[in-house]
Amino acid sequence: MKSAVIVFPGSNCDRDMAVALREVTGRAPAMVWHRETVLPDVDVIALPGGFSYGDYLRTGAISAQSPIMAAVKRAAEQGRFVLGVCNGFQVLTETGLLPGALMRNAGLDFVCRDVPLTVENTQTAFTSAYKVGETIRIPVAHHDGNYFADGATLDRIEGEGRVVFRYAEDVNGAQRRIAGIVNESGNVLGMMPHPERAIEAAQGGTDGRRLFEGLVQAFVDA
Amino acid sequence: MKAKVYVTLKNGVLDPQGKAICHALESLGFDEAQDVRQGKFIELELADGTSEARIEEMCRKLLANTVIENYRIEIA
Amino acid sequence: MKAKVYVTLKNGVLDPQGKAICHALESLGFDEAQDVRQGKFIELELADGTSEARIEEMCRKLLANTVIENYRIEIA
Amino acid sequence: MTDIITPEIVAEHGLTPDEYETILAAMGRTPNRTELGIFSVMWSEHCSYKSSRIHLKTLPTEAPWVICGPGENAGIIDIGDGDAAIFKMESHNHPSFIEPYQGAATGVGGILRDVFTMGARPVANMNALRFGAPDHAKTRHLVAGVVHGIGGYGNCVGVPTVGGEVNFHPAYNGNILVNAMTVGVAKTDKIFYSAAAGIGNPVVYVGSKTGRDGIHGATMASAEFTDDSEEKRPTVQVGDPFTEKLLIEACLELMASDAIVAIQDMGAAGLTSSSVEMASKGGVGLELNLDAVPCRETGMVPYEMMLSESQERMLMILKPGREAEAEAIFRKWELDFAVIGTVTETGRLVLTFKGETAADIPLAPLADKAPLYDRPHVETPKRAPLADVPESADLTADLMTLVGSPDIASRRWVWEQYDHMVGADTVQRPGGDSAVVRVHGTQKGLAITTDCTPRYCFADPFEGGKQAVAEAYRNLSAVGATPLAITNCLNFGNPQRPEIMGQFVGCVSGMGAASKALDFPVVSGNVSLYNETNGVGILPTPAIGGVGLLKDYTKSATIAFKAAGEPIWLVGT
Ligand SMILES: Nc1ncnc2c1ncn2[C@@H]1O[C@H](COP(=O)(O)OP(=O)(O)O)[C@@H](O)[C@H]1O
Repeated sequence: MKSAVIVFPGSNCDRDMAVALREVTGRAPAMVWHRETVLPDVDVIALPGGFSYGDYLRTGAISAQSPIMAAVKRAAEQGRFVLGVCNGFQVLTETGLLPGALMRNAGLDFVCRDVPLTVENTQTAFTSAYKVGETIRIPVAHHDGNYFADGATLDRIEGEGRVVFRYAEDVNGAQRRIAGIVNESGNVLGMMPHPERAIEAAQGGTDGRRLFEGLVQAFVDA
Repeated sequence: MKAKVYVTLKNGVLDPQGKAICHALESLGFDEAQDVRQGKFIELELADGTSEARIEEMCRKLLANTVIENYRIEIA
Repeated sequence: MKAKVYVTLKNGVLDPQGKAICHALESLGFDEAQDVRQGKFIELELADGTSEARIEEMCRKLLANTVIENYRIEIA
Repeated sequence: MTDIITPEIVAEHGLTPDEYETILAAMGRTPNRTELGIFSVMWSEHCSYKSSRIHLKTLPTEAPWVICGPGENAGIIDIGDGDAAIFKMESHNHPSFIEPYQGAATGVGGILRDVFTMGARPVANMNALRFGAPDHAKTRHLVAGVVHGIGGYGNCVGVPTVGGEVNFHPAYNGNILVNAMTVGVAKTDKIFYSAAAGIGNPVVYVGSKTGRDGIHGATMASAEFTDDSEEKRPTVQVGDPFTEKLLIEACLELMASDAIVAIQDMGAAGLTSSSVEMASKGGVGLELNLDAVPCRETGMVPYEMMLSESQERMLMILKPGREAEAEAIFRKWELDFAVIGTVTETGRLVLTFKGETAADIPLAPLADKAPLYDRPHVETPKRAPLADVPESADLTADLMTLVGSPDIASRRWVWEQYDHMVGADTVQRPGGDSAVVRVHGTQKGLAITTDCTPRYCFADPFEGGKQAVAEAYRNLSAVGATPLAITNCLNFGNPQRPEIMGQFVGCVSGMGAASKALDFPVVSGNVSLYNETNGVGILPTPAIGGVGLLKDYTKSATIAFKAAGEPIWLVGT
């Protein structure tokens, strides 16, 4: 499985994401600067966490307009896998690849800690290594992770099984405790928790590792 | 020329910041505060002759997220 | 009653947000954008008869950080 | 250059009449206002350490593993395999009291720059905070602002904030302490220093533009507060962590080449302190063309440019002909880049502006020959021993009182607001005796702690100074690390009062004694004096930041009891 990590000005989990991808897939991802207009030939594109453009104006808003995002959009339409974590999730909603928006945490404070997540759907490549209903622990670290969409959208994505991770407790005020969603075809995942921070025991847990392993498996199976 | 853009949350979108401000006002003894909504106020310094349509485009493309926000433009 | 409060950075105070927005507008091809300053726009729903002096007090105590910000009140 | 310098102007610049006489002698003429401003910041307590230097000299600073002790932007120790740890702690007390969010945020930004300017990637931040009484009217606002500011900056630049300490005491009601520490990792053969060299080499300015921010911040940090200081509020510096993040990446990218001769961040007194220090360390002169300085506002004059404390800026000397390559990197990261001068052999700092000489000062008196004071000090009288504590009537109740007290209660509400995991190398999170961050790609771990118990220092400065160092040593040992070296931030009241100076001297000699006994040298540090409001000083607070090394981070010991039924041992005396 070949992967790429997009680097925006102010991304700060890009290197962490690269380490996780290298650990699990056995090959280093291509690091792609946001000014590029073409993507290398890869299977998985990761949008990392951080504070791209300082989170100024709105989180993810300025990055969503980066030249590379047009290429990411096309790749997503062609069915390539796109994983947006934290700021990457915010960029995906701002780009329109995923519905809804991420607002300031209800408690207004930045929150960094391990949180319990329920895996709601294991029919995606990202979640195939988990069991439905399983509770996993993955760290969050964000100021704007409060997921918002209007009622109709929420009902629709719930009905289509597109809510794949849900907080097992209230973390940031997100509607219906949504922590991660996929697009209609299931090849684009946005999530606030950081799976790349939970890939080896020294980090305090390994529950994030299976997300990457699931992706690798999808290519073995294919 | 100058233009002002006001970006506000749509009705029905929860405003955690506004709520927190309202709460803080109450705890400071400002019982008159009943509800607070916080938006953005963006002042643009533009090349003379920039059309309103063009500013609209800036709003739609960048300054506001129309999933959750409304905007209003005022040309000074 | 409603009141609107506009909070803006004082002159000379660095506005990293405004800078980033201006830069983003330029890279989107909006070359007309010469400078951007971002402020806050706060809409208050208040008990009828709240005096302007009282709103001023809210601004000074909470809504604006008078070390770096100015505020302006508009009563609707 | 015909400014009239009155005694009032001299006093406004925080210079004594004697100091002004020394300036006249050094210049051989009346300085103009720009020159006076430059002297005033270089000779401020903050930059010159004029009250503290002779005492700091007594601290032990050497060990076989010390690569660079005090005197550079940060201290450097060897951690084996060609790796070095670079660290320092610094105060941002006065700005944080005036504007807690921005004050604390820019404090973090400043200490980060001290570390990455030496070639290190910052891997951990720490903070040591002291606030007034929890029920004091201002405390809540200050605590919230400072914690948000530290998080706002550290989280955005992507350096994990892995620990710190928080104390409350009425002595800090009018003068809080915000001390921030950064630890970075570099290769021992890729360390950058600040001494300018190479006559004719270009002097390059990078980072953000210069505005009228915080002019006279350094002199403010060296003056006491009165009630109207809050009203004066010079333009507060606003931090831009986004730009800092770009600056870190751009500097590290350029540092991977061999284009840089010397580099220094623009800290307090920005362009002045960086250019003067770089030139005087290198024994050369500098000529700067101020027309080339990137300015944020129109109409800025040399006085303002030289004294501005705008954040996120660096000064570099490049090898000749490498400007284009460096510029390309900074442009890619969307930062300002300007060649603003050249290295000269004159031993003078010469500034030109609009075709005229705006300042021409011999460097020696500015830096090496800055005033030094041996301020009178009296020893702190021995306190009467405390009376015996009556036997507890209800141990559970007493335990609850202790656990619930503001100084002991859990700090989870603080560290959860800091991203303490970014980098994915944090192997011991906040909550234990020391944080542990592994050295990326190796089995090694760096243990980091900050410690001080100000009430001990108040009761007995010498013993309190010793205790702070010993506690840092214990906290590092407790996670299984070998303690290697310390940095410090010495926060005290007005040094012109002999009893305060006595506290300072006592604490420094206690620290020195413990460092020596433990082979735990001081490699960097910072002094913050005049922490007083209306003549009431803070508790003497020599905050210690300790760093230790674990050969194998997987063997680090944690604080939690692991299983029921296991024996509990009490060791020590
Ligand atoms: N300002 C702070 N920022 C981050 N972590 C903090 C802060 N204050 C305290 N902590 C963390 O809380 C824990 C307990 O702190 P403290 O009570 O000072 O410990 P001790 O007294 O045992 O040295 C430590 O792990 C420390 O790093």
